[in-house]
Amino acid sequence: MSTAGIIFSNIHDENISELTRMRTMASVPFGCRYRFIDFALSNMVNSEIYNVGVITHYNYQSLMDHIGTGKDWDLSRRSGGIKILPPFITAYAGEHKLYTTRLEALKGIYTYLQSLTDDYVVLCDCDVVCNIDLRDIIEYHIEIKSNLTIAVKQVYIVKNTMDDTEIIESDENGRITDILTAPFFESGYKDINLNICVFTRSYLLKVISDSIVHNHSHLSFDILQKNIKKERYRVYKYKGYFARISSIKDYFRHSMDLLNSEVRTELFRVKNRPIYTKVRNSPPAQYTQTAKVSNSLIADGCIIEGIVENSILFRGVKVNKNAYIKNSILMQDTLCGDNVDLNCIITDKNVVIRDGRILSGHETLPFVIGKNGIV
Amino acid sequence: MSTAGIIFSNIHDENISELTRMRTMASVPFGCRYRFIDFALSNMVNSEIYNVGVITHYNYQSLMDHIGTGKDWDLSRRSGGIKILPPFITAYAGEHKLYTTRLEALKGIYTYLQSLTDDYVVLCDCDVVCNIDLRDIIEYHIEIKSNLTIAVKQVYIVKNTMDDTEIIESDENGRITDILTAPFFESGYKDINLNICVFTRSYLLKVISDSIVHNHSHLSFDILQKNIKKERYRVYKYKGYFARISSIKDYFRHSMDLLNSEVRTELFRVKNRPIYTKVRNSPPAQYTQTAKVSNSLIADGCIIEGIVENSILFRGVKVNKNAYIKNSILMQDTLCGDNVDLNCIITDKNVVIRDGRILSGHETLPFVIGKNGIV
Amino acid sequence: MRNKECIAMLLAGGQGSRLYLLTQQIAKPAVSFGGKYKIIDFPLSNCINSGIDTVGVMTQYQPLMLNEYIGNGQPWDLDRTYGGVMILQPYQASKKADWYKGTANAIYQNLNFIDKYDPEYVLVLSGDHIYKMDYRAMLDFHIKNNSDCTIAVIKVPQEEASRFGILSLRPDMSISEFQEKPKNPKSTMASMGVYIFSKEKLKKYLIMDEENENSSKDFGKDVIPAMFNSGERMFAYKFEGYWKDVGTIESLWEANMDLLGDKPEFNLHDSRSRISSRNYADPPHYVGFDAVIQNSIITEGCEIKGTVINSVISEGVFVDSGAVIKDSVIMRNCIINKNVVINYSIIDSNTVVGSNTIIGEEKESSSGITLIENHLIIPSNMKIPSDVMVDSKYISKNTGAKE
Amino acid sequence: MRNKECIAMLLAGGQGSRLYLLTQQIAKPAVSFGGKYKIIDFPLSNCINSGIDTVGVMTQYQPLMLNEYIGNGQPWDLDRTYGGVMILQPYQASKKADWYKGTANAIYQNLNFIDKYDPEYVLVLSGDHIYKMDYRAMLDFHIKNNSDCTIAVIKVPQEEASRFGILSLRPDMSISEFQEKPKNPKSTMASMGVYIFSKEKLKKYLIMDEENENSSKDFGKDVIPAMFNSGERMFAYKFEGYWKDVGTIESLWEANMDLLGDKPEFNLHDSRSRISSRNYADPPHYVGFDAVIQNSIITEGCEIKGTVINSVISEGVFVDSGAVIKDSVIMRNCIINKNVVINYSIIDSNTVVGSNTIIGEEKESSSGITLIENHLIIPSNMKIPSDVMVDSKYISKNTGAKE
Repeated sequence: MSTAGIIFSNIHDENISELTRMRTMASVPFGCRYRFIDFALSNMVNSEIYNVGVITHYNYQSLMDHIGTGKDWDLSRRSGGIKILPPFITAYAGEHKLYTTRLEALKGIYTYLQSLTDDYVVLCDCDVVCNIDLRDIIEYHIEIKSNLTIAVKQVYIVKNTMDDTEIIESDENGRITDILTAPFFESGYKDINLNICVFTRSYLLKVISDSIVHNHSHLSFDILQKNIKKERYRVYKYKGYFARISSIKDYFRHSMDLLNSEVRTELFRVKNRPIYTKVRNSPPAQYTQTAKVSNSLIADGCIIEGIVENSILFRGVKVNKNAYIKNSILMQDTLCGDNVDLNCIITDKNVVIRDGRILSGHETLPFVIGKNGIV
Repeated sequence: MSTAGIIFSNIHDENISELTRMRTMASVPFGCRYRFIDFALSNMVNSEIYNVGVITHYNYQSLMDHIGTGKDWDLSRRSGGIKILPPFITAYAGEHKLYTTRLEALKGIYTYLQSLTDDYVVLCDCDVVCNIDLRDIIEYHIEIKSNLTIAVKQVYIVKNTMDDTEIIESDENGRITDILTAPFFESGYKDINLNICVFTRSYLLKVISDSIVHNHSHLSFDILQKNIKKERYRVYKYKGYFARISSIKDYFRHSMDLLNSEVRTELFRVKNRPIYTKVRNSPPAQYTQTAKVSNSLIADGCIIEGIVENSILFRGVKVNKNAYIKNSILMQDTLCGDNVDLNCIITDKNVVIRDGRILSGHETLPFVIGKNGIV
Repeated sequence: MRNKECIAMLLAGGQGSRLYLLTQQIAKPAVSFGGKYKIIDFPLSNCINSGIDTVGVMTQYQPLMLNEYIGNGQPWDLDRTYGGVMILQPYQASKKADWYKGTANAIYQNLNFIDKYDPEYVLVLSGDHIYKMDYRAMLDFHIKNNSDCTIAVIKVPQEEASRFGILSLRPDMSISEFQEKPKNPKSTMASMGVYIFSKEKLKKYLIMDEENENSSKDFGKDVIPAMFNSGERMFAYKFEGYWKDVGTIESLWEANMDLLGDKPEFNLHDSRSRISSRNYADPPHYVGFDAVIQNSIITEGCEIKGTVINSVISEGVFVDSGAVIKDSVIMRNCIINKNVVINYSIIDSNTVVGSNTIIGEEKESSSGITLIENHLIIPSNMKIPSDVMVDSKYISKNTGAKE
Repeated sequence: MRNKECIAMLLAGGQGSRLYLLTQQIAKPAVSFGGKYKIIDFPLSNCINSGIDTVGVMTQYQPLMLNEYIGNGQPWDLDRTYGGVMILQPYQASKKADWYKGTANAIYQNLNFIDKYDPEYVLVLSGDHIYKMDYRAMLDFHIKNNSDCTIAVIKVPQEEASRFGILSLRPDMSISEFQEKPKNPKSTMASMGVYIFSKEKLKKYLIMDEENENSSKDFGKDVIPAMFNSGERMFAYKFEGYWKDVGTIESLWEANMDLLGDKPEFNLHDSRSRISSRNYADPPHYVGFDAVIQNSIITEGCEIKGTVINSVISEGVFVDSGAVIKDSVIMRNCIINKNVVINYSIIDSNTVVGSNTIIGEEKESSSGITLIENHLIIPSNMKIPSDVMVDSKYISKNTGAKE
C-alpha cells in the first residue's frame, strides 16, 4: 500500500490576496511558526508518505526557501523525498500555459504521475489546517476497493454564506451520490469536501488522460459529477479539528482559534504526529521586567517588553516598552516601537510600526500591513 | 574572500538543439557519466564555493532530477548549498517575461544577488568542459583589485569560421582593451572568452541596477564594451584543457577528445579536484566471453557482448552479440541488438537499435537518434 | 578529495561528576542549557559559524544520548559527504583495545582521523563551555604569527585567577610563562581550553607524550608544557566576550541567569552568530489569561498559566495556575502543577511536581541550589528545602517517613 | 516521533581473522567485493530496498574505516533525521565500561537504542554475507505466522550441511529441531544468520541471557536455543536466491567469480534491487587499443591496456600493456605494470606490481589463492608462487635473498 502525495500550492492564492502577493498559499505564515504547507506535509510524513510532489505555478521562491533541502521534514532523500513540480517541466506544458484548476495542474504533471511506482496517490490542498492520519483514509480506500475517496467533515452551513466550499452527499454506505459545487440551499448540517482525497493511481491516470483527450478542465464538474453513478467514489468522514482558510476573515478567525486549548491539543499535541516546520534556530522568547502577556501564543525569538493580549506573535517579533498589542497577528520580525497601540492588526513579515503609532482594524475586517511595510 | 557561484543553465540551448529538446544545456549528458553542469559545479565545489545558484528558464525537470538534493556534490546544506533559480521568482520577473541573454537572466535574480553576503560572484556557462581552479582567478581578481576578471584562453582562430565565441584583447598588464563579439578578422592566435568570470559583487549589483534603469539587455555590448576605458576589467589567462560545445559537431569532436589520455588526465585525474556527478549505483561493467573492445570509454552498468571501437558508452548501455559499434556515442540505457552495425552515431537516452540495423553518420555530421527512439 | 585547512577535535569525554545527578545518564556536553540548547551546541555552532566544517567529537562516557543528539549533524549543517561531524569512540585495533586514557591520548588515538583530512591546522575544543567565538579570527591570528600553538585566553577577575590555567604574556602576545591553578597568579589571563595547533607539531608532541610513561596524557598538564619547554612558538589569542565554564551546579545556574535581563550578559538574540540546536517540533508557547512572566525566557512547547520570574523555562514545560517559579531553571517537559512554589532550583527534564509542593528557598546568592533529578514524580504537598539533591531515593525516604 | 515498525541491528563486529591480511586494518564488513562494493553494502542496501530505514551497526574492531565508509549514511539513502544508519560502539556507563562480549551482548548493550524507536520487530543481521534479499517479505511471513522468532534458511548441498546451523522443519515451516554444525545433518536447511524477533521476546531473552553466567552471549549458540527450549513460536523463512558466506579467502574469491559469465550466478545488473555503495567520483574506465577483456567485470576509474580474463577489477586499477590477469580479484587503485602475469590471486588495494613480475599459478580450483596485502610495492621481475600470503616482510625477505 505504498502511497505518493501531491500538494497544490497555488490553487487558492486569490482567496487571501493580501498575503499571497509575493508567495503561494502554501507559504503563507500561520500559527506563530508554521506555513500552511507544514500541515499538509506533516500529515503526509506522519502517515508514512515519503514521496511528495508540490505543484507550483508562480511566486514560489518563498516556498522553495521554506522547504530548502526538505531535511526539516526528513524528506531529503535520494529516492522519493520532496520535489517541487514547477510549471513548464513536462511535455504537456510545452505551450507554457499556466494552469488554473486542480485538473489542469494534474495534466501538467501527468508524466510525473506516470513515473511513480506507488499504488495510491493522496491529493491535498494548502489552505487546510488539520492533523489527520491519512493512513486511516488510505486503509479505508483499499478495504472498500474505492477509486476515489474524499475526506469530508460535517459542519453547519448557513444559507447563502457559502464560498467555494463543495458539499458532498453520500448514501449510508459512504457512496457519493452528489457533489454540489455552488450550493445555495437552506441552512443545516452538511458534509463539506476537505480537499483531501485518495486516488487509486491507475484510476487517476485514466481520469487525466481522458481529460487531456476531451479537453476537460475541472475535476468536480467535468469528471466527478459525470461519473458518480458508475464509478466507485466514497467519502471518509473525518471528525477532528479542521479549518479551511478562504478569506482574510477566516485567516484571522482560525488563527485566533489557536488560543483555544482544545484546538491546540488536537492540532499540536497528537502523539507521534507533530507538525514540522522549517527550523530557524531562534533563541527562546525573552520577557523583560516590564512584560505583561496574557492569552497569547508566542514563538521563539520574540523579545517582549510591552503588553500583549489575545495575540499571535511569530518568530523574532519585538514588542517595545509600553507598546500595547491586542487581538493582533504579528508575523516574523515585526517590530513594534515604544507606545505603539495595535488592535485587530495583521502584519506581514518585517513590518516596522514606529513609536507611538495607533492602529486598529476590526475582527470582521482586520487591517493587513504588507511585507516590509513601515508605518 | 567568500565567493558565491552562478551557473547559467539554458543560455546556449539552441546550439545543440538535437540534445536540448527536453532538457537544458546544463543537463546534456557528456563523457559516459556526466552532464555538462557537473564540470561547472565540480569546479565550484573544488574551489570551495559552496553557495551556488543555477539560473534556469524552461525544460529544467531533467536538471532538477540530476541535481536532486545536491548531496552528490556535497551541496545539500541549510545555508548555502545549491539552489535552482527558476523564472518568475523575483519582483523583476513579475511580468512573466523569460530572459534571453545573460544580463536579462541576472536582472531576474537581482534580489537573490542582493541577499547574498559574499564579496565576489563567479559566473559560469554550462557549455564549458574544463577542470579549473577558480581560486586562482579569484585570488588574482582580489590582488589586482579588479571589478571584473574574465578567464580567457589563447587558441588558433581560423578566419570566418567563428561562432558566437568572443575574442578579448588586453594589454601587457592584463587590462582588457577590446571585446569583439562577432569577429571576422584574419586567422591567428587569439584570447577567447571562456565565459567564466569573477565579479566583485557590489560592482555586479551596480551593473545590473544600471541595466534595469537604462533597459540594457546585453552584458558585452551594452555594459562591458562601453565601460572598457574607465572600469577595471582584467583577463585571467588559463592554460589548461578547455572545450566549448557550440554545435553538434563540437559535441562529437570533444567527446572523442576524451579517448586521448592527456585530455583525460587534465580533466579527471587532477589531485583533489575530481569531477562529481549524480551517483546512479550501477554495477561495474560486465564483459562476456565474446566481448572485444578497443580505444573506448565505458561507464559502469554496461554489458558488452559485441565489438566496440573508438566509442563512448554511457551507463547501462547493452551491446549484444556480434554487434559492431564504432566511432559512436551511446547514451544511458541504449540497447544495441544482435548484429547491429553503427558508425558515427549519437544515441540519446533509452534508444533501442533493433537486431541487424546498420546505421552510419559522418564525423562532420553525426547521426543523432532522439530520446526513447526505436530504430 | 580536497584536504581541509583546519579541522576541529572536540573533547566531549568528560563525565562531569561535579554536575552530579544531571550527568548520571548523559555526558556533560549533553546537559541542557538556556531553554533549548545543550552545552555542545555552542562549540558545534561556533565551528560552522567560523567556516570549520569538519569536527571529530571524542567521547566514551554515556555517549548514547550525545550520539543521538548529534545524529548526522544536520541541525548544525554538519551533515556533509566529506567532513561534517563524526563521533569518535574508542575501538579495538588488531592487537589492543584501549579506552581513552586522557585528553591527549584521545586525540592520539584518532590521529588517523586527522590524517585523513590532512589539515594544516587542528583546533582543539572542549565540550563544557558556554560562549560564542569566531575561531576563524583566532586561526588568522595563529597564521599571521606563524605560531605552533595558539591558546585562547580571557581576562578573569584577580580573585578568581587561581581557579584557572594562567598565562603570562609578552607585548607581542607570545607566552612567557604558564601557571596551572596558581596560588599567586602572575596575570589575569586565563586559558579558555581552546587551542589551535599546526598539525605537524601537534602530531609530534602527541606521539612524544604517548611514549612518555610519566605523562598523565592530558593536554593542559602534559602536552602544552612540553611544547613550551621545547621552545615552540606559542601565542595567546585574547578573546573578548562572554565565556563561562559550566562544570558545577552553581556555574550552570549562573550561566542560565546570565541570559536574563534587559541587556543580558550573554545575548542569544544576536543573529550574526546564531546557535543551532536539534529541534523537537514543539508548537509555540502559550501564555494563559492570568500568567505573569517577568525577566525570564520561555521556550517553544510551554504552556504557562502561573507565575515565572527570573527563570529559564525549557521546551514543553507546563506551569499550571497558581504555581510560582522564581530564580530557577526548569528543563524539558517538566510539569509543574497548581500552586507549586519553586525557588533557586534546577529541575531536570521530564519531572512532574505535584500540586502545592514547595521546592527551594528564596535567597540572595547562587549557593545552595536545589537540584531535582529527571523523570521524577514528586508528590503533592511536599516541602523540599534548599541545597539538596533530590532523586527517587530521596523522595521515597521523605514521603515514606511522612505516611 | 513515530515509532518504527521494524528496525535492523547489524552485527559488524567481527575481526574476520580467516581473511588474514585483508582484515589487518579493517573490519570484515569493510572488505571489498565485486569491483565497487564493500560487504556491508549488501545488508545496508537490502534494508533500504526492503523499506527498513533504521539500522544500528554494532562494531568495535577497527571501526574507523567502517565509520568513515558509512559516514552519514547518504549513499544508502540512510541519512535520516529520525532513523537512518547509526554506528553503535561500546561505551562507558556511569559505573562500568564494557567491550561487547558476544553478538547477543552487543545487542543487549544497545537495548536503549532499540527502545528509542520502540519497534514491534527487530531484524538481526550479520555483516559477512553476500546476498540480495527482501526482508519485507520475511517480515510479512513473521507477522502472518504470529511468530516470536523467524530464521531465514537456505537449502545447501547435503555434503556441505555440516558446516552450517541446520534446522529441521515441520510442514508449516515451524522449527522442530536445531543442530549446530552437525556431523549427521537431519536436513539441508541452513540458517543464514538473518533473524526477525518480536521486540518484547528479544528483550526478554537478551536480559535472561545476560544474567546467565554460563552463556557465551552468542545469538546462535545461546539465545536461539534458549527460546527454542522455552517453546516460543519459531519459524523458518525459506530464501531462494544467491547467498554466500565470505568468511574465508577461498569463499571471497568464489563469490567474486560468481559475478562473471553470460548468466552469472549472482546478477548485479538487476535494477529492481540495486546495491548502493559509496562513490569515489572516478571517471569512466578506458580500454586501450590492444586490450583484451573477456568474461570480466571492470569498474570506473580503470585504465586497461593489457589482458584481463575471468577477473574482477575494482575502481582505479591501471593494467599496463602486456600484463595478463586471469582468474583474479584486483582491488581498488592497484597499479599492474608492463608484462606482469597474475593468476588465481587476490590483490588488496593500492598495491603496485613491478613489471615482469609473476604472481600465482594457473590452476583448476579455488584452493591455493595467492593473497597480496594492501599498499605494497612489489618489485619488478619477482616470482610469487601460488598459495602464499604476501606482506612487506615477505617482500623484503624474498628480495633481500635475491640480491
